[in-house]
Amino acid sequence: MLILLVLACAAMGIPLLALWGDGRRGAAMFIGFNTLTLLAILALAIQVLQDGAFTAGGGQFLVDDLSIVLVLVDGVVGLSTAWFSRNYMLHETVHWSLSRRRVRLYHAMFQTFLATMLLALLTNNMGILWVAMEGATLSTVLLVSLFRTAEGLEAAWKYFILCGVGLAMALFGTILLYFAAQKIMGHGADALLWTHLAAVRHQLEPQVMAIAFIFMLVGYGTKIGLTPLNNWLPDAHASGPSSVSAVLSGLLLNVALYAILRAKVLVDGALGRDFASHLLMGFGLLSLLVAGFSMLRQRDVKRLFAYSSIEHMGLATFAFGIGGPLASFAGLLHMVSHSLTKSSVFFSVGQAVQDVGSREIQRIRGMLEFSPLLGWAFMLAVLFILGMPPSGLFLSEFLIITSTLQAQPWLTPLLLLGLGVAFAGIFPRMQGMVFGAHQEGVARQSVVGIIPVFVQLTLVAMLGVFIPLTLVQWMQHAAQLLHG
Amino acid sequence: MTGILLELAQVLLVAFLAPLFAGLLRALRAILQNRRPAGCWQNYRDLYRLFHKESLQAEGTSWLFRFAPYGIFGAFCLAAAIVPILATGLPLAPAADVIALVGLFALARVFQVLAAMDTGTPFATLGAHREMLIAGLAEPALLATLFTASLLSRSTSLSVIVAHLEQLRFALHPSMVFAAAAFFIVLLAENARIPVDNPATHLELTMIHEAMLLEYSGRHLALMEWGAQIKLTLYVAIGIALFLPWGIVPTAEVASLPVTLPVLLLKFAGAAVILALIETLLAKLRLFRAPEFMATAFLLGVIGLLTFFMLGA
Amino acid sequence: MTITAQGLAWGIPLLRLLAALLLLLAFAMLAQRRLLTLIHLLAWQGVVLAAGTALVALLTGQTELWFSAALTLGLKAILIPTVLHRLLRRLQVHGDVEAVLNIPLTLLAGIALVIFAFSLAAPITALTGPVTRGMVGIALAAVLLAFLMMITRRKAISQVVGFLAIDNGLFFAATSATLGMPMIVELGVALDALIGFVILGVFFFQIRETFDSMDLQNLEHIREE
Amino acid sequence: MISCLPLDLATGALLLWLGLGLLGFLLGGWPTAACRLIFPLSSVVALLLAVSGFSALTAPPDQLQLRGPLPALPWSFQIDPLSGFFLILLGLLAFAVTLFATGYFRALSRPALRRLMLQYHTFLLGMGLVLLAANAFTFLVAWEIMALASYFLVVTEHEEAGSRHAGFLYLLIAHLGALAILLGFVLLAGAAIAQGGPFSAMLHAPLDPFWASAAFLLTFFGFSAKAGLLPLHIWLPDAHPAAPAPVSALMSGAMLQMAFYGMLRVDFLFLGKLATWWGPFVLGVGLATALFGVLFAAVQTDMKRLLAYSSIENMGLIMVAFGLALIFRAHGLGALAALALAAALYHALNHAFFKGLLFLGSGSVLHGAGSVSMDRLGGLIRQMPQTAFFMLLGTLAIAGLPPLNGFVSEWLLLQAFLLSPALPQSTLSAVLPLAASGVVLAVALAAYAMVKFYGIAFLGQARGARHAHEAGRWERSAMALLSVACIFLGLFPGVLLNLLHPVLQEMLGQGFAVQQGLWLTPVSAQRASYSPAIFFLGMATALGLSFLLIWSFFGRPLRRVPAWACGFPVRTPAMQDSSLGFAQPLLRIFAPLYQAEREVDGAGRWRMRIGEPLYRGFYQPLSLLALWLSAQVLRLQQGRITLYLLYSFLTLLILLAVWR
Repeated sequence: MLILLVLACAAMGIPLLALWGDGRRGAAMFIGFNTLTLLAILALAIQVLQDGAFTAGGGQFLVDDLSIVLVLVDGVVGLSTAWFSRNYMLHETVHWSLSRRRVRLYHAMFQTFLATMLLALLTNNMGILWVAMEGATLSTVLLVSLFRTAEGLEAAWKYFILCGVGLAMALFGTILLYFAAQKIMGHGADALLWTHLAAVRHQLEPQVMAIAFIFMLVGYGTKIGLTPLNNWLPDAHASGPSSVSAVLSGLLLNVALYAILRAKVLVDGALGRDFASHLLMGFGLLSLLVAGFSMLRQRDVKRLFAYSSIEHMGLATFAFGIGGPLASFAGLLHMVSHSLTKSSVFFSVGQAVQDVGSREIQRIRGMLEFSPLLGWAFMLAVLFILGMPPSGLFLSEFLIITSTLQAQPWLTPLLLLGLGVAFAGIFPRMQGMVFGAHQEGVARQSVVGIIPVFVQLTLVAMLGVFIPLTLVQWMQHAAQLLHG
Repeated sequence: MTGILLELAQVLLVAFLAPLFAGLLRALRAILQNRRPAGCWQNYRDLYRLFHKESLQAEGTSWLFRFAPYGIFGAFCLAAAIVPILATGLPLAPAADVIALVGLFALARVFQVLAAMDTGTPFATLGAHREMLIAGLAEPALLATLFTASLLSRSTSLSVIVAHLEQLRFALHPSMVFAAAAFFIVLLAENARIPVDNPATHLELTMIHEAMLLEYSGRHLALMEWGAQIKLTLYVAIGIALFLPWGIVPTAEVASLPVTLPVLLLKFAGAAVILALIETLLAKLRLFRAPEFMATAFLLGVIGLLTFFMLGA
Repeated sequence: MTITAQGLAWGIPLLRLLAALLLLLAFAMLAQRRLLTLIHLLAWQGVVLAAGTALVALLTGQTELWFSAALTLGLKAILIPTVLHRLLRRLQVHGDVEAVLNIPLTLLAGIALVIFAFSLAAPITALTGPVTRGMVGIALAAVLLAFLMMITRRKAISQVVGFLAIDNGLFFAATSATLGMPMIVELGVALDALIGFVILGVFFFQIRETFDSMDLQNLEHIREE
Repeated sequence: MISCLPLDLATGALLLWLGLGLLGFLLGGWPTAACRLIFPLSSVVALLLAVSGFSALTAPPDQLQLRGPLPALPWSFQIDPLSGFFLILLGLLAFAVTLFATGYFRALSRPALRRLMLQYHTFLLGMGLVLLAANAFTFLVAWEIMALASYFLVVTEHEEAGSRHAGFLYLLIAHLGALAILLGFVLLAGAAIAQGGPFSAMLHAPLDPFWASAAFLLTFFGFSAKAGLLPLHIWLPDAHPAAPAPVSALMSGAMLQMAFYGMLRVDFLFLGKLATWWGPFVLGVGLATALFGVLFAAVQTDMKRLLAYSSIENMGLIMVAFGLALIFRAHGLGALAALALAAALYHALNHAFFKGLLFLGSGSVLHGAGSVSMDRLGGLIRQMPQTAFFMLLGTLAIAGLPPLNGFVSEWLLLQAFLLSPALPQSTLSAVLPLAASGVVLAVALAAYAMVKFYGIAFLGQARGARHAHEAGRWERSAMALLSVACIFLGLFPGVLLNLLHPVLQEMLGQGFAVQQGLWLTPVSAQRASYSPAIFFLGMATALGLSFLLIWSFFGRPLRRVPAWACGFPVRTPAMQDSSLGFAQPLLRIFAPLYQAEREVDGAGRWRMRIGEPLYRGFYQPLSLLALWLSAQVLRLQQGRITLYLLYSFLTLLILLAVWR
């Protein structure tokens, strides 16, 4: 029942925001709804804590150890994004002189996006999962092009077409999945229910499942931003509002990866582990390397961190490809820490960009000087993203490298190359932005908006120093689940 | 007791015969170059005169400038107490082995160089860095030769080495031949002799050792000169100890001193002759050829080591 | 679900025929230069799709398939094409669709794709029931052809058409290959298609008012140098 | 009770440091108060740490575990003689340096001071944690904390792009090193690592030769990135001068030794069985590093930069001794290995003291004379006599001159070298003495470099900065402490060597003969003996006697006269050697190495620029390659949507074709 409550909390915001969601009131409502959602999610988590995984709505909805973790992250990031978005959008509204309609659109679409994310995580139906992903895409398209700049339009168009086509492929994969499932479960509504599929996954037709998984991989992989399907990602991140970039990196990529993981469990049952894990390792490593090298020449700060998202998603994908309870655990931890950290990065970057009035790394200087707190927030977030202790990413990378050296010793050099290059790409730019003397014409604004950064970074640090036992158990069970 | 007496005797002997040895060398050179020698005792007269002169201190020099002469002199006196010249196994000998001995010379040199730089005059600093360079290249060569000896005798304590080399009578080691050659070059270089440096010239552009003394006068200069003479004598003494050790008796056998002492003096005289010959026959090298010269010394020392390992002797 | 004997007797060949038509239309689109005809072809594909769905519904007697057939007809055969038509006129986009690749080559590639799709689907086809034999292959071929068309066209609208054609291929797979997805999924998919289409419309005007042209070159500025 | 004392003491000290750091961050608003309160306290804490180290030498090893991020991955700490020794090093050095800091940082601006307080103590904390860490995870976290904190300290003057670049280079190399270390640990401990397998589980890890060598190479690479060995030294000459003096002192004196600590633990304790080629390899790298470092130290014009290069040289020497120990150990010559290792450890401690002293001194020079560029200094011995005196001691010590401490470790090292005939491999034992003479060359050149360092900066006439003032009380007392330490270690080596015994026991299972009294006889009195105390007394008496005699006979007051300018009418400071002029012979001899090029500066004067060969030869090409690759990669992202569609299309087809 709580599942429905969560979804309801998220969904009921949509029409209200669409109607009255402009100005300060809209921002307040936005925050309010997300607070409600978060509370509902916490309640849900407590229930899961008490009596484990369970389904609802006639098996249509499912919450288990895998999804609850990501749902929690969704709730937290959603709320902090809402908080950040308040000041941010007030500033943007003035700067771009957005009409009230546009602001309403923004809030409504944002809420839709968050709702669909939750739906994707909480549904038990692979078809609905697809529907939710598509919904999330559509709702973010208009957010990316919110400012109606040529750049924004172009980015949004690419995002729309590429992800649309990608998701079409994913749909084909889903259809094939259903096609395979039919053979065993017969024609019917629950032939797409993940729990049922998982129960019979060993009997699913291998050839069909192979093709189905490839289609889903290409489809959802486009949304994860796996190379070479990632071309939409930097553009969309760069052109949209920073709040949107934050959730794109922080939530959307995670959910896409989540979809693939669900599919992986099934295909593992049908064709054994190697098939999926080789694909995931290949894509992950490729993305890691390509993204790493792409960062060496970035001039645009938001693009820079968009690539870093690709890199981290690649790393997580790689981890799941390595497989085994340890690596899968590490992958999950990586997903969680990454979405918390990366969204913080985008919050601080967004504010810095507003203060300086440019996305060019060259023009952003001396943040510590013109806004110390912002500078610290940004620096810490970036150091965390780079996997410096006590970040949770340090732990996850530690575990990933460890298990890689155990499972695939000869891939570790590539892994380290990717990490090293990424470091060399991001760090000096961060230095230039944080240190030194700032240029004149900087409009410093209050740092209330980036309070969530500190909250989230504290959480990430906690993930690196002392993970609560329940969380550990959830993630371990989830790892077991993925490991099959 | 005898040991301590012998120790004192040796130090005093070296200290007071060093000018004589240096003077002898000068005289021989003069003769070989068809000049009228000033006589072996000239150095004593010089020192006497210098000691009685007033000594000046250049403006802007610090306590280092005044301290250096005594420090250097003290260092060489200590060295004189360690090198087995009259006898092996002197009480102070174990306090410093060959390595420490080289370190001691280095210490003296550093003081001299620092004192020179303290004056801050162009030529003093010129001499200073030249000196450091030559020494820096000479030290490894010197240690290489000493290593050869100490590998032979499984010890780095000079008097043990001497005792050991004495054991095996006229069995001349091939490795020691190379070592000897290397040591000889080092001796020339370290004591500012031709072909590396010319003790007799004050031609600024080529001088090394003298350049550092330019600011010294009176008793300080006397001490410096005296120290240099002692250093020369010590080097010769070390050479003798390493390559013709026969006649250096253990402290216990002081009785045989009357016999060995003349032999020792003879050896010194011989060394003086050889040095004089070399210095007349060779020409002064251009300064930047000096490193190559030292490199040959280093090479010879290394070859000595290698031959030790190849031939096991 | 059971299919009656006479149903097998005349129904299956008919379904095959429709499948063939779909593929043919896909080829036609690939070959087509003019935008207007492109849209007509799309509409016809929608019709075929609807017919196929209806046929399956008839054969298997699932009532909800009738509904989805109607939906398809309304959405894919009538609504979307007409709206596209309108847009075309409103935005004064006319003339030819200059392809990146010249048509014969494209067709050759298309044929290769079809062969590839069939060879891919062969093992699956072997193990499908009598009704759906070969359908997966055809659907896959249709999808790939549409994809190829998107790659080889330069105008935003033609890309959208290709996108919709992919959608059609998927629908065909969903209905005739799997004899209909679960209703809820069908609904969701249809809803998404609708929203997507609306957003497309919004886009066209935005693009139009920003670049006053529907040519894709305007949308190729963001790049790494 | 007494057995568990050391670890508690050490951890307590670290916690106190953390607390003091935070307190300092809060009190930063009142600079003088903060400095006067925090730094003296934390130097006392440093003493505590040293005490814990001393007691750890004798106490049995001790463990401590805390719940880590995962229940299976605890934070675990331990203390044993090895870490004890390095704790002593850290504690004593930190004690003096922090006292110095009390006076040194008064002038800092408030926000800068706040940051510094926090980062400085975090740095100390990090180093302490590295020494106490007892499993790979804890170790790496501590390692990264140390690197990060020191990075922030390096970029304290972050306005200069130069120091930022130095910091970046430093952190990048440190990061890569950390990754390599991690890999090495994983090879050593296998899957246990993720379960927080303690170091004790890694002892004598059973590995087949190939993987053992891999682990050795990886860890060696990782640690040498921190130790600044060739070719990973590139960050060091930039980073150390960029940091404030006390930090440079800590980085050079203590942090570099953390790398040595890691090598010791891994190679002797984890990889119990050594391959025969490791020793020569390490020795070769060490020797190359030492010669390289000293050759470049000799031609520097900046005091701190010179010292940084000399740190490289000293790490090289330590590595030579370490490599020698590895060789002996690999051939089962425990006693000789003990001797070599003792030399290495002794030198590590020496280096901590005299290098710390010299860096602190150059800090006082920076404050007193306003510059550390030797071409602006000169004659400081008159304006800052006490500092000059301490620096003289430091210079003599680092130049390896008896009877100071630098000479002792050098002496031990050479003794170890001379024992090489005991080795079965004749070729190896033939090569080793050559290495020995290489070491001597390095030391002799070090004397050259350090004489230049002292002579140019403190002697002669002032070049640029005419007015200088003596360092403050705190500074001088700190330098005095370190000088005393240098003298003590120089005159009474037996004390420390006996202390080292348990460490050697732990590493090699045997130490060497206990030293009694003032005598230093590593093997036997017959073999070799050295008694710095007697040595010193002898020299002192000779000196004193000669002085007394000469003074009593010929003693007459000195007369001050202007120095003779070799016939030139005037005598200007410019007529002295410049710092490069002093090194000119070396520049000429090793010209190809230096790639020295002359350029005319604004005032139309010739200036000589020294290039870093490895930077041009290796690092620049590397970065260019990376940039080229990134350019190639970015071609993927060139804007045309149809192309992007093509990518995914092809991806799909290929996957289908290959994997169905």
